[in-house]
Amino acid sequence: MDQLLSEIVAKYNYWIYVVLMMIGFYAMIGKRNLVKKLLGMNIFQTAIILFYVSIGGKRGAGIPIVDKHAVMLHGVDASRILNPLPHVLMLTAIVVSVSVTGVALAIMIRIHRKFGTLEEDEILEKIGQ
Amino acid sequence: MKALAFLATLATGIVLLYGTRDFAAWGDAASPASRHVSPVYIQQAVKQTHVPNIVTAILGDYRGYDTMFETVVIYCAGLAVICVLRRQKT
Amino acid sequence: MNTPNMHLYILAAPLLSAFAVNLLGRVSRAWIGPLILAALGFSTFGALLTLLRVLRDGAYRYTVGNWQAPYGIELVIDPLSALMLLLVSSVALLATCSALKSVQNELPGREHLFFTLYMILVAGLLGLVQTGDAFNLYVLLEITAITTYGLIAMGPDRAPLASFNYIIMGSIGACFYLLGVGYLYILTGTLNMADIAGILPGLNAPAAVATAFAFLMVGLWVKMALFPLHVWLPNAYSQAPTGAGVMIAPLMTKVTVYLMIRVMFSIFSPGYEFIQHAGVQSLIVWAASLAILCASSLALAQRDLRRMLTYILVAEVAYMVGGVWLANGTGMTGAILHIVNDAMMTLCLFLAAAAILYRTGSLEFDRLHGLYRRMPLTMAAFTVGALSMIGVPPTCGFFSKWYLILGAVRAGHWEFMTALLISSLINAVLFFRILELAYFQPVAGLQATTQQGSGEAPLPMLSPLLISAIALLALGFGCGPLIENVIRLALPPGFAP
Amino acid sequence: MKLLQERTRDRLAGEDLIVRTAVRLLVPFIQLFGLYVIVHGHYSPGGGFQGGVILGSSFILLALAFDLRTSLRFLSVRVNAVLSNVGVLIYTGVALLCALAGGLFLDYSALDRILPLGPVAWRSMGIFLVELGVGIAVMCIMASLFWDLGSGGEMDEGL
Repeated sequence: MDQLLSEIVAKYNYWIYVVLMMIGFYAMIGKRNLVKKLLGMNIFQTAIILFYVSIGGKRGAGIPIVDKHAVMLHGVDASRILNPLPHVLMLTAIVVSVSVTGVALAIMIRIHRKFGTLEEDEILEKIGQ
Repeated sequence: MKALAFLATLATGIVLLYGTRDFAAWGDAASPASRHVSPVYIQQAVKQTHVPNIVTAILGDYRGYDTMFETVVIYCAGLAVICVLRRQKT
Repeated sequence: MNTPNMHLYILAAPLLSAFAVNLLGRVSRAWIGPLILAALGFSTFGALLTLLRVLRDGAYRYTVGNWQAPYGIELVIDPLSALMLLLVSSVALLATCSALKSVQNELPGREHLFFTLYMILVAGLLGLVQTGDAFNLYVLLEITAITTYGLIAMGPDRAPLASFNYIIMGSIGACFYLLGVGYLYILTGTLNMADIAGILPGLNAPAAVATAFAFLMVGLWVKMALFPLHVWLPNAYSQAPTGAGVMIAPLMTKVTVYLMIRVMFSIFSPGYEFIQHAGVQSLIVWAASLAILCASSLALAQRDLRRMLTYILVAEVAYMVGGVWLANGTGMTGAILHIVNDAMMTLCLFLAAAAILYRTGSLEFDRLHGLYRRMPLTMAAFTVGALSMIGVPPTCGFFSKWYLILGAVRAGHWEFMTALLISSLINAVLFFRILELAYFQPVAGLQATTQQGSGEAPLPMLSPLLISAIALLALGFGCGPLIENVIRLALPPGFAP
Repeated sequence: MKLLQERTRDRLAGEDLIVRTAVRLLVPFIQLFGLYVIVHGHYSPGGGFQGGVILGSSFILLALAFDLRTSLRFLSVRVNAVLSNVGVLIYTGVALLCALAGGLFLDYSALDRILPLGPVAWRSMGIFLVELGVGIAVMCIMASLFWDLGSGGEMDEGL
């Protein structure tokens, strides 16, 4: 049991992000209201962004902006600067998340304009008629 | 239906947490992610591109192909919203 | 003309023509058609050159931005990706000729918006097919996804809801794929597929690698609509505007199956424990067999031609997934050949459906009476497509099904073989029912033809249809040399045909 | 959508004076800061996407404090559409130019053959050009996203 506890303490960030992801995932597939599905999608994508950014962390490391002349003269110690690659990837994932949310909102406006509701089962009833 | 969704979520969560068993602890400078490619980025980025901000150097140059498609994604979002919402004036 | 950048000019042509169409299309509609056909013609010609170059000089790797492999993004041009480049650009060219006409009919005044998204989708597919970087693959997956959401949402009344469900399922698939790449990045530290494949065998992290493999696979299965995860596809592809459906249906699922092959054999080598594991293989082949049977029987219950085609599409995806997971050379050859054949068959049938919808305004079965008299050429091409889907010898559908069945027999998966045979019989029932309606049913008295008047589909919709029907026959006859010098080279190591 | 617009219109009667004058003072400085973030992407945190969003938010602020028509007066729909195309074309154009100049795709040092600045200096210049293109594109698209979603596509009287 203590082995599991020590592991949770060492990697508690991954446990938190997995819980966040599952909240978002449940909302996406469990909820019937379209707005709640969209919010679930946002929670899921944000949790993945946090997950990636936490990969790059190094204890006691500075941000990846270095003094140009100092580095040109005598280089830089890589362990003092945190890993920049996940931050680049997550800039891309954030833009993707914004884009998909924008398109989903536009589609929801059009659904609301046509069916008057955003509850999935009411919409299916209206389509049924 | 909700029970099925809850079970699926639970299963996915357990598999994800089971997967984190082999990861390095958080903040560990010796983790594989901080040892393989990123040290070269940190040391070489300024010499090869004269850009102090290493994130911008990677974003614009090393992985510029990603960012090009990134701009196309945001462009598509703007266009899709126009397609879906605007009624044709003609 | 064979500059090293040719495969990126193939991608840049549709991308730049998309922006040009958006800028110039506002000014005058006449610009759109020629600009797009020129761009796609150039891409198809370039793809042919690239395939010939790869067959002559062998596969080569291209580093974008002149950075060496693990630091920059790397593109891999090998026989399989060159073949897919040619397939994507040629199918896109044929689909665009038909879409140009049908969009004028359905979305008047918004062609320039439609075709900008359309060409960015083609550019995204062309990029997807040649990328050798795991995260770049995610970005391109998102490009193809967001353009497809936009295109489907432009459809008539029920299309936005179908598109919204597609967004939710597509985002789940993309997020699972991203999680898989994240797990691999934590373990290996790089994003380059070949680099990860080099590091993975040396790792002693069985749990995390297995989780990454599971998430990559489930993510791609959701995106390709494998049976239990296919709920979004029938509505999305049948509600979409016909111009979009003609392009999305043949390409999106096939390229995702190609991506599954690329992930399985470029990131995880064929020797990876879960690919060799007999239990996992039989589980997935059983799932594929079940998927084929359920999807085909669901197709029987449909009363609308296009919805029936989408369910057959779901069954075809299960063919290919099962073929790959048979884990022997014959099954793999059958799967890759089926990617090419199925793209052509689906293109032919969807083009025919688009032509019929353009003329008669509806695809309900009871509106297809006596169609043969009014649209003889369209129905002839539809018959060729139907025969190919059933798997009748001269057409290409037979040969890929033949290899799949042979692979199933060799792998000892009898359930997959029986599923294939039963599904072929169900396809026969499905298509002969329609042919019987169209050929032998007398034209009912009240059958008022729509305002376009009776008669054949317009030339820009008919010519790609006939070309694709001829291509089905040509692929059937040319399937020997195609396998011999392209697919045999594309097989992963250790999969002797 | 119409009900929402009536409610916002009668709420405008009283306390909009403070908001409007504050916004009229703020917007130019927001745009200046947005431009600073784009241009200083090399030296400080920032770059094309972040700067573009700040610039886009200045137009959104105008649309919120005043009304959609004022925001459209500063950046009309036609200019917005053309500028978003120009932004993306700058990026793909630079990428293609590197390939046509004889180097590999997106290899900025290949541009050295056109205008000799030195390969490494060209890489830094290439990143700057690309960030500029991204900034312009993201600015226009953020503004157009808000206009469309806010007014439900009619572009008449947003929120």
